[in-house]
Amino acid sequence: MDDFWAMGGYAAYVWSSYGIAAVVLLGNVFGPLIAHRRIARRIKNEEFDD
Amino acid sequence: MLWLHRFGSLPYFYRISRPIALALAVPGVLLAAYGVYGGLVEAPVDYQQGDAFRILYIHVPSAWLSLFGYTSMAVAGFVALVWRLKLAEIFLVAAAPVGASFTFLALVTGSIWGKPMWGTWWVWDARLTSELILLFLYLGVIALHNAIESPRTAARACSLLALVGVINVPIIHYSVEWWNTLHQGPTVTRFGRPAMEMDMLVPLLCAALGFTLIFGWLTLWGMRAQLLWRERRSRWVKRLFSDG
Amino acid sequence: MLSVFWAVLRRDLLLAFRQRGVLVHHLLFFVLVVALFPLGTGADARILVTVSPALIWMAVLLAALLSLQRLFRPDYEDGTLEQYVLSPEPLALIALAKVAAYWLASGLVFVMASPLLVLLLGVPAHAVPVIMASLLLGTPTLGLVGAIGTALTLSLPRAGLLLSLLIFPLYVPVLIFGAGAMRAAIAGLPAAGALYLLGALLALGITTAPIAIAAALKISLE
Amino acid sequence: MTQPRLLVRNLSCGRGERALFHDLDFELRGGEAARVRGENGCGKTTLLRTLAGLQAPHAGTVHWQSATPARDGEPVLLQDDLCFVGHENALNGALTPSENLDVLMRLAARRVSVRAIRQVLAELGLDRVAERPCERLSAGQKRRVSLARLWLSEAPLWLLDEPASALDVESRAVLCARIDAHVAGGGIVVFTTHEELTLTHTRVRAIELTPC
Repeated sequence: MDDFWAMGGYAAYVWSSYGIAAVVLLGNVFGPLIAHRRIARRIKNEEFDD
Repeated sequence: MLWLHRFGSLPYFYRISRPIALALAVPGVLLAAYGVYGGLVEAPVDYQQGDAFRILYIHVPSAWLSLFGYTSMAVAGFVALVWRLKLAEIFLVAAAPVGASFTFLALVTGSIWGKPMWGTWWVWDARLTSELILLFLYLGVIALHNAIESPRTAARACSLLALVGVINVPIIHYSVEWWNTLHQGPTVTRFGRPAMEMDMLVPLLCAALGFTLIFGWLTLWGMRAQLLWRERRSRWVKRLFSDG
Repeated sequence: MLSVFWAVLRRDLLLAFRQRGVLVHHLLFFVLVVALFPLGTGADARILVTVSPALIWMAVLLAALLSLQRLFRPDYEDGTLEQYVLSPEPLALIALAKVAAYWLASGLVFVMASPLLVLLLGVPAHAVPVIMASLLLGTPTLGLVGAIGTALTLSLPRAGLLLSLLIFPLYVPVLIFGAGAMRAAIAGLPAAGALYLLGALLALGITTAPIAIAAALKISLE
Repeated sequence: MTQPRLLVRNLSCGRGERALFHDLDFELRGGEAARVRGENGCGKTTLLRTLAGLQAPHAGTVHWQSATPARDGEPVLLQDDLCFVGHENALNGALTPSENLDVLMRLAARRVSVRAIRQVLAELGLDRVAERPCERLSAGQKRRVSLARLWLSEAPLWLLDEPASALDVESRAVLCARIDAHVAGGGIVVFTTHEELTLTHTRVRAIELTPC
C-alpha cells in the first residue's frame, strides 16, 4: 500500500495533479448549484416582479 | 423536427434537465473512477517514465475535453446565430467555464508532468503552447460575456467569437507546430508511441469517456442556473417557484 | 455594388487625411516602442538583432490594438453605423472598405516606416525587403481580425483591455509567420515559406473576416 | 409598383432583456402617416428601430409589402424601400454636409449628383454652410442636413425619430410640407415627436404605446 502512495518517487507530482483536478471539478459542480439556489431564492422573494 | 421544437421549449428543457444530468453524472463518475483507478493501480509501471506517466489519465481526458468543449461551443454558436435558438445560446455560455476548467487542468497537469520528465515546469512545446492559447480563447469568450450587460446580445457576441475562434484553432495549432519544429528541433513526444499496452489503454479510454459525460453533466448544471437567470421575469419561472 | 466600396473607402481616407494628427500619433507610438527597447536591453548589437523580429511585430500588434479601437467608434456614436446596416448594399463589403481604408492609413504607414526602424536596430540591409514584405502581408490580416473584435465590443465604452484579450490569441499565427519570415531573412535563410503562409492567411482573412465583421456589427447594434 | 403596406402583428419589444411594450398591432398603407405616442422611455425609439430591422422584436412580426420574416422575432429587412432618420444625425463632424450626404445616398444605393445635393441644401437654407465641416454647424443646421435625405430619397417608407428636434419654426414648416407631399404621393411615414408638427393635408393616426 505504501508503494502505491509513493508512486515510485513521483508521489508529489501524481497526487498534486489529481488533487487539483478534484478541486477544479468540485468547483464546477458546486458553483452552478450555488448560483442556481441564489437565483431561485431571489425569484421566490419576488425581486424580479417589476 | 417536432421533437427539436419541443426540446427547444425552455420550461420543458428545465424540467428534464435534472434527470438528464443525473443520467450523465452517474455513469460518468463511475467510468471516470474506473479509468483513474485502472490508471493509478492496475496499469503496469511505464519502463521509461516510471509512475509519473499515471498523470496521463487526467491529462489526456482534459486535453481532449478542452478541444471538444470549444468545438461544441462553436457548433452551438452557429445554431444560436442562424436559428436564434435560446437553448444553444445558454449551452454556449454554460460550457465556456467548464471547457476553460478542463483546459486549465490540461495545462497544469502537463506542466506538473513536465517537471520530472524535462526537469522544468514549462517548456514551449507545441502542444502546451497551443493549449495555453486555447485557454486565452476560452477566457476571451467568458470575459466578453461578463462585459456585455444584455444577456441576449452577450450570448450572440460570444457565439460569433467562438465561431471565429474555432476557425482559428487549427491555424494556431499548425503555426505553433511550425514555429516549434523550426526553432527547437522535433517536439518531445510524450504519448505518441505507436502501440500502447491494452491494460494501459482501456482505462484511458474509460477515463476519457467518463470525463466527457462529466463535462456534459457540469454543462447541464450551468445551463440550469443560466436558464433560470435569463428567464427570471417570465411567467413559467414564477409559477415554478410560487407553488413551493 | 462596388461603388459603395469606393465611396466608403474614399470617405474614410478623406477622414484620415483631415485628422492626420491621429495618424501621426499612431506612427509615433510605433516608433517610440521600438526606440525605447534598446534602453531596456542595453545597446548590445547582437541582442538587438536577435530580438528585432519579436520587437517589431509586438510594436505593430500594440499599435494595431490602439488604433483599431477607433475603427467603428465614431460611426457608432454619430449614427452612421445604423445607415451602414440599413443599406441595401452588402454590409460585409462596407466593412471591407472600412478595413481597407484603415490599413492604408495605418498599416501601410508602419510598413513604410519599418526599414528605418530595423536598420536602427542593426538588422542587415539584405533582410529589409523580406521584412517589408512580411509586414505588407501581415498587417492587413491584423486589421481584418481586429475589426471583428472591435465590432463585438462596440457597445462597451471602454473595451481596450477586453479587446486585447479577444484578439491577441487570434494574432498568434500572423505573429509566428511574420516574425519567422523576418528571422529567416536576418539569418540569410529562405523566407518564402513563411511569406506564402502569411499570404494564405491574408486570403482567408479577406474572404471570411468581412462576413464576421458584418455579423458582429449587427449584434452590437441590437 | 404595388401599393406600400406595413403590417405589424402582436409585436413585443424591449431594450436588452427589459420588456417595453406587448402585443402591438397596426397596419399602414400608402398615403398614411402615424405618430408614435407614449411617455418617455416607453419604447418609441425601440419601435422605430424594430420596424427598421435594426433590432429583433421579443415576439411578433413586422411585414413589409409581401415580405414575411422567416419566423417570429426575426427582423424583416426593408432594404431600399426605407429612409431612416434616427435619433443621431449620421453625420461625421470632419466632413462637410455635401460630403456626408453623398456617402449617405450611396449607402442608400441612390445615385445623386452633387448638384442635386447642393440644390436641396439651398432649399433648406444651408447653402452658406454646405462646404463647412459639420462639427462647426449648429444643432439645428445639423438636423436639417440629416433631414435633407428626405428630399433626395425615393423610399416609400420613412421612419423618423424626433425629426423636428432643434428645428426652428420655419424649418419645421418646411419639414411638415415635405411629409405632406410624401404622404400625398402614396408614401408611409411613421414618426415620433415632442414638438407639435402640424400637417395640414395629412390625417395623422396615433400609435399608442402602453408600458407593460
